[in-house]
Amino acid sequence: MEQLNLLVAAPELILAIGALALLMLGVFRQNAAGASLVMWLSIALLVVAGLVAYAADEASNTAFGGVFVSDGVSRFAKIFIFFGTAVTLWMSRDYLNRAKLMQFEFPVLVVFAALGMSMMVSSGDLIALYVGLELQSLSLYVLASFRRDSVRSTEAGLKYFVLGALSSGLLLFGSSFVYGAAGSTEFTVIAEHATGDHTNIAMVIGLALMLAGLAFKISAAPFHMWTPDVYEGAPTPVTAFFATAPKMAAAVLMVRVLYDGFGNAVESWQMIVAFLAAASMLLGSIAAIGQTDIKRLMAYSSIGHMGFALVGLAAGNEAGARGVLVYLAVYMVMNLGVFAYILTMRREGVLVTKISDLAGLWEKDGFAAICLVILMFSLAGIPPLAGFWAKWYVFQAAVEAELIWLLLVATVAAVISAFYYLRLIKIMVFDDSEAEFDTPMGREFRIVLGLSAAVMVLFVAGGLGVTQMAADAATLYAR
Amino acid sequence: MEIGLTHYLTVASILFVIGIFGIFLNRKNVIIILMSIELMLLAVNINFVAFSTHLNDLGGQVFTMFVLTVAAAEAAIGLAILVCFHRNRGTIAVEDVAMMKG
Amino acid sequence: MIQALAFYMFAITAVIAGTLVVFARNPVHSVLWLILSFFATAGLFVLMGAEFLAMLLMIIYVGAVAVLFLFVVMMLDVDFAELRGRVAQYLPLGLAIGVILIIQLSIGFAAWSEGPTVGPVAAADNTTNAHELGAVVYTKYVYAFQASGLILLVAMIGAIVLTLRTRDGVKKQDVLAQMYRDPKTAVELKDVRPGQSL
Amino acid sequence: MTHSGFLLNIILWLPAFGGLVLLWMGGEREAERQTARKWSLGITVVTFLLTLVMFAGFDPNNTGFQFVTDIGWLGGLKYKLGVDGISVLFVMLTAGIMPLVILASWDVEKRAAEYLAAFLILEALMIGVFVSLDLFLFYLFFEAGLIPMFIIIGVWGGKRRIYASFKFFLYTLLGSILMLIAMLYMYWDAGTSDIVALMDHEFSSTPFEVMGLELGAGVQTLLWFAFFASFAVKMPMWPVHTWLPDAHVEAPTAGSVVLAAILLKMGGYGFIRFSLPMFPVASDQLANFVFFLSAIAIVYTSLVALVQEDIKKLIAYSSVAHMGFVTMGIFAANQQGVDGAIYQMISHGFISGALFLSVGVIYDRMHTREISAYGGLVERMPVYATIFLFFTMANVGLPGTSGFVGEFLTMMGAFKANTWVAFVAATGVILSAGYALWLYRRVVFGVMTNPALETIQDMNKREIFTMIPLIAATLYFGINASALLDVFGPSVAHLLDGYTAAVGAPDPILIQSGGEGAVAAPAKSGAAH
Amino acid sequence: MYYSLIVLLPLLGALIAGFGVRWTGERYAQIIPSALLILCAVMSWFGLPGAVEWDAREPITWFRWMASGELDISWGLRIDTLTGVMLIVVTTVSAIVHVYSMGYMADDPSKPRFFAYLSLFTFAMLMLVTADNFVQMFFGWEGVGLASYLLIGFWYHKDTANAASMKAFIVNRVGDFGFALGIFGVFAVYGTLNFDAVFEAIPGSQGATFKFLSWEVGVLNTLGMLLFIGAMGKSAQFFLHTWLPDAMEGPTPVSALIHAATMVTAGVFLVCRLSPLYEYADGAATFITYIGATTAFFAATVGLVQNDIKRIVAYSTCSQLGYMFFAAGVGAYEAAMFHLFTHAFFKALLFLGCGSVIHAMANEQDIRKMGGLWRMIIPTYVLMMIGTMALTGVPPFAGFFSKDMVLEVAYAASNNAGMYAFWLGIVVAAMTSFYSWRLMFKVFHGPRNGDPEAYAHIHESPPVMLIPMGVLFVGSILAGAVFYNYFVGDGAHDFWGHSIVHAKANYLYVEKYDEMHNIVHAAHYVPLWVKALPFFAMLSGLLLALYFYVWRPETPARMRAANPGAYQFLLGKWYFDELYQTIFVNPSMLLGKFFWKKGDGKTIDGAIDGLSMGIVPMVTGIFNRMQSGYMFHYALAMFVGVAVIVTFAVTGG
Repeated sequence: MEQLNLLVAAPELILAIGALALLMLGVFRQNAAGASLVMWLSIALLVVAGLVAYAADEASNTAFGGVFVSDGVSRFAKIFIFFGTAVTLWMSRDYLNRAKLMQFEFPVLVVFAALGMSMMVSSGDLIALYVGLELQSLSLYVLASFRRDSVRSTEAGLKYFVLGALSSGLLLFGSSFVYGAAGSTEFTVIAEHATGDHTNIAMVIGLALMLAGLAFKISAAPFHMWTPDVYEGAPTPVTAFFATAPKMAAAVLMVRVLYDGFGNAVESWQMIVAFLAAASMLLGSIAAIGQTDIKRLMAYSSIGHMGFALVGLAAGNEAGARGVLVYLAVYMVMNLGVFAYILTMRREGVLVTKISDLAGLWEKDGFAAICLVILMFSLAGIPPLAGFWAKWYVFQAAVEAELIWLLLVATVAAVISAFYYLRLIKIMVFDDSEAEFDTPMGREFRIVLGLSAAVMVLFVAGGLGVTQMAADAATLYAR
Repeated sequence: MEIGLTHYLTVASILFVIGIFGIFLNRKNVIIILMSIELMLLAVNINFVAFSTHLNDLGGQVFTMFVLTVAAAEAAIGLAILVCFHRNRGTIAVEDVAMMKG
Repeated sequence: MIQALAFYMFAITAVIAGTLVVFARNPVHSVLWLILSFFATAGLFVLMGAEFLAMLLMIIYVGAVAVLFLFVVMMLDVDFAELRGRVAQYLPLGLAIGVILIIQLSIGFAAWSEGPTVGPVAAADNTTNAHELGAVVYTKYVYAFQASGLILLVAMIGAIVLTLRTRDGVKKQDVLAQMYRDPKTAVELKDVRPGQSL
Repeated sequence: MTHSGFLLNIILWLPAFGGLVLLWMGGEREAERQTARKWSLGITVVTFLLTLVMFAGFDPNNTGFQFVTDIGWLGGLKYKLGVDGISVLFVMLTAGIMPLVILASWDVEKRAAEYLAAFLILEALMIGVFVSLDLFLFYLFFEAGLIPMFIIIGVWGGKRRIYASFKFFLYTLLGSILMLIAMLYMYWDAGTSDIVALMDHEFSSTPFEVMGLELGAGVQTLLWFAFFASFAVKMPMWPVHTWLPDAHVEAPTAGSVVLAAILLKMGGYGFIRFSLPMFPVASDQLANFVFFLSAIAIVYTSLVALVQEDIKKLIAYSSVAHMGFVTMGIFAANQQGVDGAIYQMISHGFISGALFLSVGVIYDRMHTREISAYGGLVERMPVYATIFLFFTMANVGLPGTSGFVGEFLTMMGAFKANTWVAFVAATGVILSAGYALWLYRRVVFGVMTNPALETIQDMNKREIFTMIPLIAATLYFGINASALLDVFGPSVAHLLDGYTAAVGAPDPILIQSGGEGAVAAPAKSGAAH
Repeated sequence: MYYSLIVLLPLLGALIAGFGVRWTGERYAQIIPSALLILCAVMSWFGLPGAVEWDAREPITWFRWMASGELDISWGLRIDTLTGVMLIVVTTVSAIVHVYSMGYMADDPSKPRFFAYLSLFTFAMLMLVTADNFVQMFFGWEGVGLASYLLIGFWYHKDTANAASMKAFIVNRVGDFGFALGIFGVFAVYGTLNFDAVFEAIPGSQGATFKFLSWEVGVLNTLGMLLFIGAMGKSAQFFLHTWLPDAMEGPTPVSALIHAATMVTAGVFLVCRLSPLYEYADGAATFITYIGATTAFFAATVGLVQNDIKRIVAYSTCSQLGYMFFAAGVGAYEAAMFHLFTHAFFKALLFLGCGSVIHAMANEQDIRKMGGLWRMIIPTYVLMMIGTMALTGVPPFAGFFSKDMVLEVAYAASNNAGMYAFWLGIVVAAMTSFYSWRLMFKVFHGPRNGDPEAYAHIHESPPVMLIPMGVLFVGSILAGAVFYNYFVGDGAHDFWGHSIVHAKANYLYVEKYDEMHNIVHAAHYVPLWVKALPFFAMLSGLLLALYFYVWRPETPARMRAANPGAYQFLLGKWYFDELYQTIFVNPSMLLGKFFWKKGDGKTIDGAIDGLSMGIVPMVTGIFNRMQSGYMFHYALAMFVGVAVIVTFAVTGG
């Protein structure tokens, strides 16, 4: 019997126990003040978990008999997941208070979701993968429909749930094939069976079905269809949450499955991932053009960006893993910044999400406008901003894998997507102003927006340690 | 005639595809979709158990157990959301779950 | 032979019931077909020697999940007469995809065509299937086991947060408040002039 | 970092610092605007003075890079800066044009601080392009320049500014990303992104087929085309030039000046820095392709310029034609051709900049760029007429102005490489006289028909002062071209030595028919001064 | 230093007149450049012996202009006889025109500008004639083009003047196109552009070929032709002559300076300067001969019927340039230079005389509105008479010597081209005489046809105009007789030194080379009738003119009525302008419009806009419609995706 090695799973344990404690606290202090307290404590809990994750060993460690893996990759993902989640929670306070949704369940569910994500990125076994994924997904379903009086919110939740459950079904069906072919659910065993020369066809089909399920989670085309609707319908802080931490978790989960489980059979899945990447990039960039709602736009933007991240994954090499990690990290920071602003687009107390509402922002709030412009250029991947470097890393991986056609698709997609980011800039900076937004932005939004823009700019100076951390993590997959 | 692994896998596949049909051929109401998902999970379970027996490994059965558990939780959440939606919208017809599009 | 007969009976039942789940006109019927499908599958589990899982399927699925479905179907009181599907429109595409998937999956089956026959797991030590499962669930799979506990907890929180209604503005009877009312607080006199509202 | 490398860093980052400070200062009051103007003028002038200091310490006979900074950077890349004879002049051109640009923006009222800040940041980015010695550092500056320019056109531009700015941005972006992919490949193939090291790296030129197309120089061909996509758009070359007229027409005067004087030069600089030394075999094979496009560009855009009704558009088209000479000269790949191309770029910097400034002068007064709205300006604006005439003549390449030297040398070089292209280019010289004089005649000469022109004022002191350095430079470098040629000549010779080593010496021009006393054709390029 | 000063002083004058008005005042802005030019002229005359002596031993180098690879060009002067002669022609005529202009332009508001242009022109012309290399020559070449552009368009409010100035510049550029290509060719072949080095290498490349455009062609002939195209443009030879008549839109002194004496002769100078090339480029030389002769004939025919006093003289100039060219073409560079030299004096005199007439007639230029003027402006009449006699070749005036020489060498060439040139030359001599006398008779004799009002105010020009004309008057009388010996006589060989090269290889007279040394020498041995014929041709022209315009003044009208087609053809200048308009200008404009609207607009932008504003939004629309909001569509999409990726998996990607 292997050791449990509980210390390896310290962040998860802290989160799990903390969440239960918070749940109790919330139940016994069931009013807005209590909820607010739970909120702050949840943020603190996530920060603590993040710090613990940061302090974790970079080397590979396993717990629970190999089911749970902690290494550089999971550490990298966890840091971003926990801190990102904390920031989203921090930013959602304002919204929840105004919408009278300040209930203690919200932060608790978010913490559970974060826990699920961290379990995903640490999974070393299909079962662990599945339970982690479901813990995250179920929390997210509820969060999506958290504004239960709203048709849109519940519709978003319903769509997300139905399609999510469907994707889980695909993932499971695929898992069953993989299990059947490999004889085990552990990635290490699967990796032994999935080798380039004699990969079982059933295993490949299973992998394809699993990829379909995973693609849904990171909203890669054509499994992306839920994304715009859910982003639009879900309460805005939840959308902000969707756009950040879960993307990181799902992408790293894909790294886990594809690299840990099928790292020796790259050629059997490279084409699939490349297809997903190409489809996502093109769809994300083209379909976004017609959008008038900024949340929907961000949904398509995230589809496109996941496509770019998948370009790195498709490379299937060490540089690819590094690229995906850097990409997701940068993407998360960018999105936090953008949503920090979207969360303040409030007119007469009501959150507005029309793109045209941004018109003339430069006249009204120069700081926000400059920050947003930086973020938009970064999203478009214009150097020297971080968004460019993110692309640089994944493209580098693809070049090494000689996926030139995919890079050409990426080129076209990058240009088309630049168009709608430019359109946002145009509306903010070139167009004349319309009615003012309410009261100045809250402090937290200003800080997040400013920091995120600053990161975009300063990234060029050595990658702010992120690139190094990702590179160290990816040495795991050095060949 | 010996009943082998493939037989079970075939049944599972058919059930899985029926589940799929149930999801996108169904216009009646969302509950049917939820049930179709249950059918798919059922197919998955058959697969796992069949493989488990075939491989003489308990892992598959354990997996099935967790799938059953999670499916139950999923059903609960799904139905809760559905009820919520019904309260707001007054209908659960699949074609009415389309406020947001484009 | 009996095993084969039983297999085909359960399998055909499961498939037919599954089909009817999807195509039944009345959702209540659908739920009932679903239950039948579960039963048949449980039979298949038993044939494969997974008695404990078969039992779980009965208890959890039939006993809890299906009933929950039934409950919701009835609660929502869907007027199913109005819900007519235009199935035919997408039938060809749906069938095509179904056929493609089946073909592709059966290509996958080919991997096991010459595998050994199915037999119950770990029958050697005279332990039961339930015992064996219990032995690993609390050891090797304790992590997943705990996690699934959390999942159930989340499901519980979710169900409560979504459906428990304690909203203001809903009139509920408060007996104490009724008892402690007096005319002074209950009645307010106002001088209403003609032609003017309050 | 050496002491001298430090100087280059200062030159590079000082304008950016100035721009950021300006952004931070902001301000919409007149006094604040005045401060912003003086501040930015000060920054640009100091930058220019620093480039002079750098130039004083520059040794033209050293063909290597000087003032080098070389430190590590993210992703295994390098933060490596340095100048050689070719780039030092572009840096000086940039730094020299910018104070004039600031002067030309003196009357901008709308968000003056941000406007000037955009130009300062743009200056840093443009200098960065010319001093980068790392592939991706170059790309970074090359691409980042789009941002301020996009905003300058979009915010301070004319009526169709949105269309123009988008077209400018997206056109350029598409080409650049292809180049980025090629750069990534080079980085992977060579294992370094150091431009100096890459120049010595031989990229495979073994031919292979892609989808039935034979690539004569294999990988080099692909890389060459990827770089070409970027630089050709930037130049711009026919047929990807159509963003330029729109961008020029809509950009504010100062924006047009920067665009014409400096931004366009990045493409040519890129060809010289990358295409020739790194992909010599492909360059050699595709030279005729470039000649073909250049020849079309020269004639086609000259003809188009002939019928323009908008002054700025006409000058923009003439820029395209002049850049045709540059590409032609570069791919002639001999000393005269490349020297001429560089010279043409620098001189075009003065001349087209001045022409756009000239248009700005009358646009500020009349708020129209329609040629038909003008006529007879010489009556009221004699000084303007003189200056405009001077630059019109410089634009048509009159000997004695710097415009001549570049055109002449490029055609001379091209003649050695391919007589057809020189022939067609020479017809472009006729056409350039046609459109330039036709413009001048309609705007400055003739009878004043537009009553609004009756009260038009001649150039004021500031405007004249803006022009004087350009006139001086155009004239001085027109009669003393050696002042520049001697700076970059050795570097070009060095570059061409490498090129010749890779592709072999060109065929001799002269075919002797065996007559007695026949002299051998003189030695070909490579013989430095 | 001495010669450098000659070249640079006009530039100083131009700068003073152009930019120094503020300090000098308008009056001194005229006087200073004029004084400088007079100084230059005096220096040039005194510098001639030095130049002959110097004989291009070594160039005067100022400073380096450009160096690129083997190309090494410096600013500097090449001093030899050819240069010395040109210096005299240029500075003398220029000085005279400067002085003359002080009177002629007295009423013009922008005199300083005019003087600046004049001096600038002189500077450019001097740079041209003193150039030591092709590039500096090209500098002067284009510089005079610029000055000509500025001076023709001096009255910018006149639309015709603007058009004429543009035309002059552009047609000259067409010539420069050839010239430039020739220079490139020279450089490509010889690797240098310095005259000495090129001249040295030329004999070695006889028979050599190179690839030009798509053909393999002889080096020397091709280069010779290309360079000659430049000369054709500048010297208004056939095909590229159209700008010269229009250039008469400029002030008359300009016509005298630029379009008679100096700039237009630059082409002749070029051919002479490149004698080492043309001596070996027989094909090119033949071409020059034919073009020159044809031009002479063409211009003379058109000159017969023109009515604008200046245009008649302009066509005459064109025609005389043809003489010079065919002389050079047959290898008699000395003769060409001689005619150039004499022509400068009498043609400038004629132009200035015309200017004086125009001045007197208050800017009237149509000879049909003149007549009977001689009594009213006797000095002008006398000057014009001498000029005409010199032009038509009345002995012993200047033109007599040079024109006879030109015709003699053509005959002496004794080949087809030479004969063609000779006989056409004789005919042209007659026609020249006819139209020159026609002009004289119509302007100064006969009835007063013009506006009586104008006649009332006729006045003789002031001395400041007449005195300079007097200098030319002397030149017109003496230049031929005095310099005959040096230019084409026995002293020619010593006089020209190495500045003109004769080579045995020139097939035109190779058989006679040993005995004759060169064609100019040979020309002294032509039959007597050849020497006499030009005189009789002149006489016949004179008599015919007398008959037409003095004795039977109604004859011209009758002739006109009898041959309307021919008359219109001549009056319409053989319709070259219309032809060029149709085949060059209009198609350029149409093509420009086509490229702009259809090429850039429809095709390139159309494709891009179509893609970005048509196809992309269409696809966007499709995607957005697919995002129907229906879950079953979403699920369907997922299953399509599953089918696709499983297919990838099964087929192995």
